[in-house]
Amino acid sequence: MQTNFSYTIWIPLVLLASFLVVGLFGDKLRPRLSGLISTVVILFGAVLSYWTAFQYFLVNGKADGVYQTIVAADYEWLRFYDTLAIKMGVLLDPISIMMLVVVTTISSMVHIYSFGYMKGEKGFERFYAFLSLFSFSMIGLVIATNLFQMYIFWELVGVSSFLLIGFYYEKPSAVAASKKAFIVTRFADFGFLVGILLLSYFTKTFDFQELMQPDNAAIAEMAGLSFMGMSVLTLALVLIFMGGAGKSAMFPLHIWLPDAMEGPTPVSALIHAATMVVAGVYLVARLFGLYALHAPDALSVVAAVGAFTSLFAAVIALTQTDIKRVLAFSTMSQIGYMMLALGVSRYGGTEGLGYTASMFHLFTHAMFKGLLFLGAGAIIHAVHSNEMTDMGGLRKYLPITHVTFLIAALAISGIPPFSGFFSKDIILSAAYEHHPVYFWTGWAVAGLTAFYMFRLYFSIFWGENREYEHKPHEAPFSMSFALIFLGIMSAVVGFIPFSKYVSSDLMPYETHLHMNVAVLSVVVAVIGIVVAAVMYMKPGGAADKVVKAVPGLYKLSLHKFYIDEIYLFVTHKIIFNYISRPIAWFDRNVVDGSMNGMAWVTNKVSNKIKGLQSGQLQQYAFVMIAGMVGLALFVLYWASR
Amino acid sequence: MERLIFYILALTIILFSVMTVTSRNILRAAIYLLFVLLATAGIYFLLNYNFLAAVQLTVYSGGVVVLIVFAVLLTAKIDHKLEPVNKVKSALTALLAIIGLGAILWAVFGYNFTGNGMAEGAYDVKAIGSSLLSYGQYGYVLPFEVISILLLAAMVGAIMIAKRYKND
Amino acid sequence: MKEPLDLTPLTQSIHDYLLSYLSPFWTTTVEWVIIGVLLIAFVALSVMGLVYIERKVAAFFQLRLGPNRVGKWGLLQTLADFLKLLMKEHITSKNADKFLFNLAPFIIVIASFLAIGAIPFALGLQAMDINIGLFYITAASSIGVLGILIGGWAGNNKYSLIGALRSGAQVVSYEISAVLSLLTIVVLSGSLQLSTIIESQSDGWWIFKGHLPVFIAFIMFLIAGTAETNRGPFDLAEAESELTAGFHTEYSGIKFAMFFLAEYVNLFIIAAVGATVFLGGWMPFHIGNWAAFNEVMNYIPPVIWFFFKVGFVIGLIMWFKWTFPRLRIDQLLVLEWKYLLPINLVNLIVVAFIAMMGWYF
Amino acid sequence: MIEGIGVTDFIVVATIMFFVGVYGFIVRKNLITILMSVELILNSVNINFVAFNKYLYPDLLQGYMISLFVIGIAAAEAAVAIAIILNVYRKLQGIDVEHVDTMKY
Repeated sequence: MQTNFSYTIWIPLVLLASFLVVGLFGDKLRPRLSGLISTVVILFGAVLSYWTAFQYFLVNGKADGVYQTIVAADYEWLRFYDTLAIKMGVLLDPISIMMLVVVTTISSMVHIYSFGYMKGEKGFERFYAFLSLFSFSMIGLVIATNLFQMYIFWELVGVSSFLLIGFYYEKPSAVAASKKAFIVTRFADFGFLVGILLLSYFTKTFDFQELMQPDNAAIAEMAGLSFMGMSVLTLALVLIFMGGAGKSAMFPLHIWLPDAMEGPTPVSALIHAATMVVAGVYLVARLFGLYALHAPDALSVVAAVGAFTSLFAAVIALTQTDIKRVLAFSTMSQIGYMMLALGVSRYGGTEGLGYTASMFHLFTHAMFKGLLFLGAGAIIHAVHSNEMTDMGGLRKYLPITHVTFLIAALAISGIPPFSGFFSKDIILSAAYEHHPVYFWTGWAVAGLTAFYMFRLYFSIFWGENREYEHKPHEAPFSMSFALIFLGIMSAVVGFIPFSKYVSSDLMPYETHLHMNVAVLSVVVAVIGIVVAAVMYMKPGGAADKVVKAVPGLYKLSLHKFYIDEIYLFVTHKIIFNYISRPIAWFDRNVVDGSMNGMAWVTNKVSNKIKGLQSGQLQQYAFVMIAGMVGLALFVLYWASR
Repeated sequence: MERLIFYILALTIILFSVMTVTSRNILRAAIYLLFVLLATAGIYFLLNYNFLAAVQLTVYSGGVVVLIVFAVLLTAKIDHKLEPVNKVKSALTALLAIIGLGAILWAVFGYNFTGNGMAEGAYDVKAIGSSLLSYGQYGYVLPFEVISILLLAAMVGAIMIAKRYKND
Repeated sequence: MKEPLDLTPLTQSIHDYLLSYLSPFWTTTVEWVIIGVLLIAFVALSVMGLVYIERKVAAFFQLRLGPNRVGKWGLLQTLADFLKLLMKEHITSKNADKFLFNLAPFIIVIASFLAIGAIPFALGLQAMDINIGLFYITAASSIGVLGILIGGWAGNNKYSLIGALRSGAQVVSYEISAVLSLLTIVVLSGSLQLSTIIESQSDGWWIFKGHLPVFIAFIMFLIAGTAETNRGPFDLAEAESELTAGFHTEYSGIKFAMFFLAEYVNLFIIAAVGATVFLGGWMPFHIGNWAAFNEVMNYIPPVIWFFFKVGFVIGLIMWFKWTFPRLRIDQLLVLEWKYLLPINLVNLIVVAFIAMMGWYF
Repeated sequence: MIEGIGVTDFIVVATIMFFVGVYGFIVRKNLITILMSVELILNSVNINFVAFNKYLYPDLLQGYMISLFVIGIAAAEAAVAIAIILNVYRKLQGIDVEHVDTMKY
C-alpha cells in the first residue's frame, strides 16, 4: 500500500502564495508581519517535508527493498504537439526528498535568523518576499519531474539569487556583483539549454523517468552517434554539466561566487552556501544514470573539474582576509569535493559509493556551511566589519557564536565525531578506489581546509584582543536559536546511515569506515589545525614569516590566481580591441553609411513629392472615391460586354 | 397607402439630404439631418421593423443629432454663415457623385434581385435579444461584445479627449 | 368575476362602419383624422385642467387661494389665459433664425403627440399598440429635447442659449435613468408591449409584486421623470433669478403656449407611463382574495382607474415641485451620473436576478 | 413588404443619399458638417441592409442586426468625433478642416 504523497504539491504552492502576498502587499503590511507570514509558511513547508521524509524513508517508500520513484503530482502545462508536452509535477525519490529537507531546514533557519539580522533594514518585507520566491524556486527545482521544469525553476533560482545579491541596490558593488552573478550563470545556462535541446531532440522527452529507463533505445542511439570525437550523449551531458558548473561555481565559471557575498549574510548562507550552489551537484546526481551508464567520459570531466576546483579554491581560501570570502572559497572547494565524488562514482551497489558520498556531503555541508555563514553573520553583526584583520579575541564577547562556529569548523575539517568527518571519509574512500591522484588531491584539500578554517577561527576568536568602538554583544535570540539548532545538526547528522537511504540505484546497502583513509584524513586535518594554531592563535604568530618565505605564491593566492583579471584581459583587451572595434568600424561606416545614403536619397525625393500628401482629408477622399467610381465603371463596362 | 407614404418619406430623405449638405446655416443643416433620420425611421416602421425604428429614433435622433446640435451650440454663433463652397471643387465633386450614382444605378437596374422566397421570420424583441446573445449559427454574441467594448472605449476616449487639463 | 370593460368592440364597430362606406385607404385616413382630433381635444382639455390644478395646488401649498375670479372657483381662468396668449403679438427678436425659431415649438409638441399615441387609456382604447410600445414612447419623447435646444439657440439670446444647454444636458442625462428604471419592469414582464405589460399585472401591480427593487425603480423613475420634464425641483433651466425663463424666454403668444402645452403633455406622459408600468395601468385595485372587495373594484371602469392613477402620480410630482428647493446645475448632473445611474444599474441587475430566479409573485 | 415598391426603390433612395453624403464630405469645410455627411452615408448603408433583409432574406435577421451594429458604431463615432471637434475648437478657435494642419509637414 503506497502512501499518497500528493500533498507535497502544497510545499511549493504555499511558498508561491507567500511570495505573492508579501511581494504584492508587503508595503501595506507591517514589516514584522510580512516576515512572520514568510516564516510561518516556510516552517509549514519544513514540517511537510519532514513528514514526507518520514513517510518515504521509514514507513513505506520501499517496495521489495528498493526505493520507489513516485510521481506525486503531474500537470500538463504546455503542449507542443501530440508527443511532446511540458509538464509540471512533483517527483519524489531519495535525493529529492533529501533536498526538500535540506532546503526547507536551512531556509527556515535563515528566515528565523533574519528576524534578528535584518531588523530595521529598509526593505525588510522585500527581503522576505525574495526569500519566499527563492525557496519556491529551489523546491520547484528539486521536485522537478522533467528537465524542462527543472530548467524553468533553475532560471527562477537564478533570478531570485540575482535579486537577493543586489538587495542593497543602492550600493554599486552589490549591483555589479548581482549583474556578474546573473551574467555568468546565464552564460553557463546557455550550455544547459543546448544540452537539454540536444537530449530532448533525440529522446523526444523531457521526463526524468523515461530518460532513466535502462533500455531506452534513443539513449543508446545517442550514445552511439559520434560528433567531434565524442558521442552526442556525452556532448549533451557535458553541456548540461556546464550549466551545473555555472550554478555550482566550478572552475572556470566560479568568478561570481566570491562577489555574490555582497548580498546580506543570511542570503549567502541560504543561497551561496547551502542550497542553490549545490543545484549543479543535484543536477548531475539527478541525471546520474545517464552519466554513469552511457557517458563515463562526461563523468571523467565532472571528476576532473571537481578535483581541480576543490584544490584551487582551497589554495585561494588560505590567504583571503574577508571572512565571507574565505567561506565562499571554502564552499567552492567543498562543492568541488561533491563533484569529485560524483565523478569517481559508478552505477549500482557499492560501485555507487561516490554517489552516496556526494549526497551525504551535500547534506552535511549544508548544515555546517549554513552554520558557518550564519555565525559569520553574527560576528559581522557584532563587529560591523567583514575583515578578519579587524577582529580578534571575540570568544569572550560571543560565547554562543564561538561554540557553534567551533563545531562547524571541526565538522568541515573532518574531525570525528562531527558530521563532516563521515561524509568526507566516504568521499575519500570512493576516490581512493577510483584513482590515487583523486585521493591524494582530496587528502591535500582536507588538510588545507582544516588549516584555513582554523586560521579563520583563531584569528577571529583568539589572537590579540582589540579595542572595539562599542562592545561586541551576543546576537539576539532569533539569531542564536538558528545557530544552536544548526550546531546540533552539524554535530549529529554524520551518524545517519546514509547509504541505507540514498544510493545510485535506489537499493540500500551498507558502508563501513575505511580505516586507512579515516586515519590519514584525520591526521592531515589535525596537522592543518595545529599549524593554524601555531601561526594564528597568539598575536604576532608565525604567519608573517611564512608569507615572507613564499611571497609569489602568497600574492597569487591572495589575488585568486588572477582569474578575474584574466577574464577582464580577454574581454577588454582582446575581444574589444581586435574583434569588436573592427566590427564597430564596419558597422559605423559601411552599414550605417549605406543606410544613411538611402535615407538621404529618400529625404531628397520626398521633399520633392511631399506636395502630393497635402494632409487634406477631403482631397484624399475625393481621390479615393474617384478611384472607386472609376474602378466600378471599369468593372461594369467589362461585365456588360 | 403605404406606397404613398413611402414616396413621401423617400422624397423627404432625398430633399433634406441635399439640403443638409448645401445649407450654409449649420444648425439648419443639423435639423435637416434630423428630418432625414426621422424619415428613415419612418421607412423602418413602414417595413414593420419597429425595434430598429425605435433604435434609430433613440440613438440617431435623440442621441447623435442632439450631440451634433450641442456641438453646434458650443462652436457656432447665430449670425455666422458658413463660407460658400469653392465653385470648381463643388462642380467637380458633384460631377463625381453623379457619375458614381449613375454607375451604381446602372448596375442596380441591370440586376435582377431575387429573394429566397421564405416566409417572414420573427422580428419581435425577444427573437432579436436571443439572437444577439446566442452562440450558434446566426448568433451575434461576438459582434455584440465587440460593439460593447467599442462603445466603452469610445466613451473613455471621448471623455479623455474633451477633458480640460489643468495646464490648458 | 366581472370582466373589465373592454372598449375594443366599440372601436371595432366604428372601423367596420367606416369600412362599409369607404375604401380601405380612406378608412385608414379617416380613422387617423378621428384619432388626431380626439387626441388634440383631449390634450387641450387635460392641459387646461392640469394648469388649473397646478395653480390651485401651488396656492394650497403657499396658503393662498389661487385663481378664483374667472368662472366658478376660477375654473375658466386657464381658458382666459389661453385666449390672451392666442391674441398676443408674435415677437421675433432681431437676428433670430426665423425658420428654426418657428420650428422649435412644433418639434416639441410633435414629439409629445407621437409619444401620447401609444399610451393605453383603457382596455381597447389605445391609438396604437405596437410590440415595442414602451421603447417607442421613450424614443419619441427623446426627440423633444431637440426642440428645446433649437428654440434656445434660435432666439439669439444668451440666457435662453444657456437655458437650452442646461435643459438639454438635463433631459439627455435623466433619460438614461428613466429608461433604466423602466427596463426593470420590462425584464420582469418580459415584454415591451404596453398591453402585455398591463396584462402581466392582472394579478397584482408590479410595485406590489416586485419587492423593494421595483419600488426603488419607481422612485428613480419619478425623479428622472420630473427632471426630464424640466419641472421643479429640477427646473433650473427656467430659474427666473438666473436665466429669466430659460430656453423659451424669447417666445411669446401662441408659440409660448405651445411650449407650455408640451410641458404639461410631457408631465401627463410621464405620469401615464409610470402608472401603466408600475401601477397596473387600467387594472383595478385588488387585494389578495377579498373576492367581494375585488368585485366592487371591478365595477369601476378601466378608464377611471387609469386616470385615477395618473392623477396620483401627477399629484406626487406637483407635490415635489412645491416642496423641494431647486438644485444647482452641477448638483443636478452629479445626482444623475454619480447616484441615480449607478443605483439604477445595480437595481437592474438585481431585478434581472430576481426575474431569473422567479422570486417575484 | 410594401405593395408596389421593390427593393430597387430603396436602393435608389439609399444611393442618392450616399452620394449626397459623399458630396458633402468632400465639399464642406466645417468639421460638424463633415460629420453630418458621414452620418448620411452610414444611414444610407443602413437602409440598404434593411431593404435587402426585408425583401431578399425575410426569414433571417442579418441585415437587421448589421443595421443595429452600424447605429451603435455611429453613436460611438459621433461621440468621439464631437469630443475631438470641441477640443479642436478650444485649441484653434475654429473648426474649419483646413485649419487643422498644425501637424502637417
